[in-house]
Amino acid sequence: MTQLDTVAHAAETPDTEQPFRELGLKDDEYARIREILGRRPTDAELAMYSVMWSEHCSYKSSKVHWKHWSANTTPEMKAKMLAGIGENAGVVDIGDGWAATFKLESHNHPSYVEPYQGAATGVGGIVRDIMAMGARPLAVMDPLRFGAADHPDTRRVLPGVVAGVGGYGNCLGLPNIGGEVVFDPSYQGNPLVNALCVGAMRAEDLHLAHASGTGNKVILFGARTGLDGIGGVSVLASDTFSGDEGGSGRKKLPSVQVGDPFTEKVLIECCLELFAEKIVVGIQDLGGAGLSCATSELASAGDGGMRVELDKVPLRAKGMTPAEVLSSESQERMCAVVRPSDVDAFMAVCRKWDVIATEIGEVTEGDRLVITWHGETVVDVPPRTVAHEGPMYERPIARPADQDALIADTPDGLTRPRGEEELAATLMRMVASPNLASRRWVTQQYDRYVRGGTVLAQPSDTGMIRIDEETGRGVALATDCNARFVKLDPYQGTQLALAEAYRNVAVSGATPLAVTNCLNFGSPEDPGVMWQFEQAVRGLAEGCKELGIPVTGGNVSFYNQTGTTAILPTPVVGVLGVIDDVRDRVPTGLGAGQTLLLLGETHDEFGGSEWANVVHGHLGGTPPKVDLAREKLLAEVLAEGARSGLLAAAHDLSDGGLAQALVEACLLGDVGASVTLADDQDAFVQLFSESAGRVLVAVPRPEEMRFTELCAARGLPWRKTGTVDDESDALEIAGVGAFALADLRAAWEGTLPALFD
Amino acid sequence: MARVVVDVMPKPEILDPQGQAVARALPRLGFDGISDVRQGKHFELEVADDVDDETLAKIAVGLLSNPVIEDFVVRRVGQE
Amino acid sequence: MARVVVDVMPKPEILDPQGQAVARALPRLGFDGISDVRQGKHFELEVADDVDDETLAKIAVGLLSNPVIEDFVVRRVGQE
Amino acid sequence: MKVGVITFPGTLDDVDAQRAVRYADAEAVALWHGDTDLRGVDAVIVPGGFSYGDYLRCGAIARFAPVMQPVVDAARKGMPVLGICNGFQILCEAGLLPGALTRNSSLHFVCRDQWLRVENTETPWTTRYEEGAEIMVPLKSGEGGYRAQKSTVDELEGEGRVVFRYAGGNPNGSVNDIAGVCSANGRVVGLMPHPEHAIDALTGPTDHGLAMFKSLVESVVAA
Ligand SMILES: Nc1ncnc2c1ncn2[C@@H]1O[C@H](COP(=O)(O)OP(=O)(O)O)[C@@H](O)[C@H]1O
Ligand SMILES: [Mg+2]
Repeated sequence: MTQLDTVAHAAETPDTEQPFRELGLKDDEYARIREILGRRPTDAELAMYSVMWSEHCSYKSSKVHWKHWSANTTPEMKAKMLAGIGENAGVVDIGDGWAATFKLESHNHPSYVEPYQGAATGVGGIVRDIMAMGARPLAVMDPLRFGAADHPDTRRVLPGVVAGVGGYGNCLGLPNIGGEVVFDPSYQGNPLVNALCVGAMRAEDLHLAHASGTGNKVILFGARTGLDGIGGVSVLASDTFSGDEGGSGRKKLPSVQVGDPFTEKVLIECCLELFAEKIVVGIQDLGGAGLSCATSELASAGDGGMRVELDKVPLRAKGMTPAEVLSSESQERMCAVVRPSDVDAFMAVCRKWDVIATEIGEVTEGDRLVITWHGETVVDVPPRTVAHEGPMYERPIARPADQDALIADTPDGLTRPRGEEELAATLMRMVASPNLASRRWVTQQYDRYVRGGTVLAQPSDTGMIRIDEETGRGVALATDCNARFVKLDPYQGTQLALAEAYRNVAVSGATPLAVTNCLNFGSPEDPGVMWQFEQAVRGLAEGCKELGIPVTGGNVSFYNQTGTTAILPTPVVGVLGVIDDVRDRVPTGLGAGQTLLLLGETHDEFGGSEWANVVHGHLGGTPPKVDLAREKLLAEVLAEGARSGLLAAAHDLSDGGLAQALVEACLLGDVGASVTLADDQDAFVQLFSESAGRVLVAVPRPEEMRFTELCAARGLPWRKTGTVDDESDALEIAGVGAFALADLRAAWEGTLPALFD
Repeated sequence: MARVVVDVMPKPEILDPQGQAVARALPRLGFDGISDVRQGKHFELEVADDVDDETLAKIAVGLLSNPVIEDFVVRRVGQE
Repeated sequence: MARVVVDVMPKPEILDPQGQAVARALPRLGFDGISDVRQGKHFELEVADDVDDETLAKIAVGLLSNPVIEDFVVRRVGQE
Repeated sequence: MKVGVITFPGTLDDVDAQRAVRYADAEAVALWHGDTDLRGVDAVIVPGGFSYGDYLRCGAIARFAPVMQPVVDAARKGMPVLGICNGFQILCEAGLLPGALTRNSSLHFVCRDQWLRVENTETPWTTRYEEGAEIMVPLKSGEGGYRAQKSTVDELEGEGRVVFRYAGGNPNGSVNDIAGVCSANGRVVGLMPHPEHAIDALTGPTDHGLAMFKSLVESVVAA
């Protein structure tokens, strides 16, 4: 074995060539590390800096745009947040002493390489983020994007991803309460696997990740550390270990991690017991960048330094180097800071749950992170320089040259269906199209019942869970993003995503409260992509200000592209709402004795619509207009309607327009309806336009007057569109046709099974 | 007809939660002396005589195993 | 130390949906001549030399397989 | 009356089973996998989940947990025991119920609202149902296909020990559409679907499952 690259050795050998470029560091970044340390970094330090300064961990291309969040967060918005951007996950006050925490994260690239494990570990990672706030994870959601539905590789990726999301989440005992499945050829070589977790805790139990109190112990607990996900860092291993069996062979290590949901389930229960006994000073999950991230973040957030004896880390593989141990992304691990007097109690809880726990270091005076390996110092760094003071780039921004042409290519000239027969045929074709068809093939692989708190889940517009069994207090969540809209106008398109998620939460009867996001984009080195990104961030931040709900956190995923072609810009927005009593929730499906009303206004808006996509393969023009004031008003009326029992059902209008909403509401309620369109507007526009700010509501017939008076008083446009007809087993649209529920169901539910069974 | 056996195992560096679950259970059940367990899949195929080794390897790599995380071994075990 | 292999297979009369799924997929992928596929589990154990065959059989029947639906075979494959 | 609900590492639906017991006005007593006695309970529920991860075979490891010995002993003496989903798998592995549960024929995990026909209303868990009644409760499992030797199946059918049968389509390939069975003395019942998730239409598809827990309370009080 060659010599261990200690700090002393590094100081003596300043001229040693280091493979920093292979590790993804630029020349000036490497130079800065040398400057910070006043010498060359050791192998272990280089491993730490290179992972922590990667785009994924350092947000080096996106951070400069965070100014939009702060500039658009008013004091009232701030007041709702118990923890915001910068913590593992945002935390909001939901009343009665309860706090909810939620976050979205991406696991896109690993899920393309190995769909099952990539998706599974994506779920596992986001759940640990929620645990790191001191909360009990309560539910997950999975916004997904795939290539063309009928592309052969989608048959590999989609079933694997879905099985992975289900395999992990089901085994963890977290209900899956919603998500998205969207197909577009731009995701062919780069599917998006985003995962959301929501948790809750008593507000006073909030735990923040920091290591304070000199003498406090650092304990690593959970799974053993193996060679998972250290693909990049193995260039260091092969240097130090060249020749021996663990050496060059390791270069070929796949960066795939395998999830062990059972270990994570036990870890959750173990953590909750530790929190309950109040024996944790600080806690941090181990995700991307493993121990490099956990130790440097804990240390830099605390009030002292930290000393870690890395050789104490329980390993799963033989002959691992310090660099490998530091960068391993083995799953299902957490790191806690514990007072010395509590260590025995801590260990006892871990033993009860059969969780491996090892004291690996302590909080020290001073401000250095010092890591030793069998007594020799291999890392000695200021932790902030690793965790927070990474490079920051002001990437060039340029509106793409072809943006104008894209906008000029409006859908106005596309041939529209005329007459009853064509309209009816279009409706049937749309209902069965991959983006509008039922998601049941996917969602029936997910447990939505576990823990007994699920009040709404797929196929409802929103997922809702009960937090407090006594009072019925609960939260509702929706995620959305129509990336075709974002492509046409990133600013407005992102606001449309926000508006849709907000509206989806509102139709359940909940009041929207806070926002998270997962910004999936192409390469930040492409000025056109950076323009999309900047517009999206600004659109989201300014939209949130207008709605009065803060962005509490999120995630950025760059370099999503196939070859040099970027994905459609996909800023997925998640909105969390609160409902005082989940018994007031509003379902999506219709029922007998209801009158149908359409709230909002319909315009001739087909830019980026699903109709233009399905029927003409067209993407151009401008997306529907956003009116956030209208969305806010809608939400207020819906919340009031739900509270006073005026709403029997509600379904928001989005992809596919009114036609799609009617079909879904009938099928979910298993009842027919008779619908009359307005005679002062084109039937096609009324059925398929995707104008924002609209909701289909069903009110009990006796309450019709009260509800419409409420709308009138608040200045919300409404129109009666029909009645539920539970005697009939068809959706009848005057002037368009009668659609038997059985035919609609066969068309709507048949598509995904035909593609993926 | 020949019988062909394909054993598929997680690659050595890949976590094997299944094998570990068994390994942890054994001492609890009073069985000592087993230091490691790995769990994989075992396939038995009835194969026509004209199917060559190359085809079998293709089947093993393309369908029976996931080359990203698993290794496999193909054996012909008998004639029928 | 010895390496011991245990193969666990569904009993012939028990339906094997996994094996059948493979068998159905093969012709679709252009592989002909495979008339039957059965899928089971393959365990590899690192065993101390003093663990006798009787103990191994107990482990196989009591833990690694379910005698209601599965058969098993134990093999010692090598010394280390 | 007290009903024990066992938690193994990896058990998930224990909170739900406890809630169902409370909804039936009985006291739920948490039993830990390492317990060696049953704390004076009158009945035991082995809830759903993935005990020990269920990586090897569902229920294979859990059946050896210390708490299972007193459960087996008590069941043989006639204590009512209910195994739901993973609990059913564990009771089969432990030999309290015949047969075994295997991979769904679709090879996918399936979560759906499932109609069941109640075929035996004499067990302590089913007295509140009418024979032939159809109930809807969630089914959520990847290995729910019931299998047994033909002679065993014949015996179960002959003795009326099929307690629940899937109605409106077989979701997992179970032989004879069997969703749940009971022991020879009728005291031990196991089923794949989840009655504890159907005790309130707010959080489940229906409240049809609550009658199972109420049946138990009635049976034990009457005894
Ligand atoms: N990947 C998924 N995981 C869980 N639920 C999903 C997933 N994809 C879609 N759903 C659910 O299916 C339903 C329909 O989805 P979608 O049409 O995208 O809803 P919406 O248009 O209201 O946002 C919703 O309840 C949604 O949460
Ligand atoms: Mg919706």
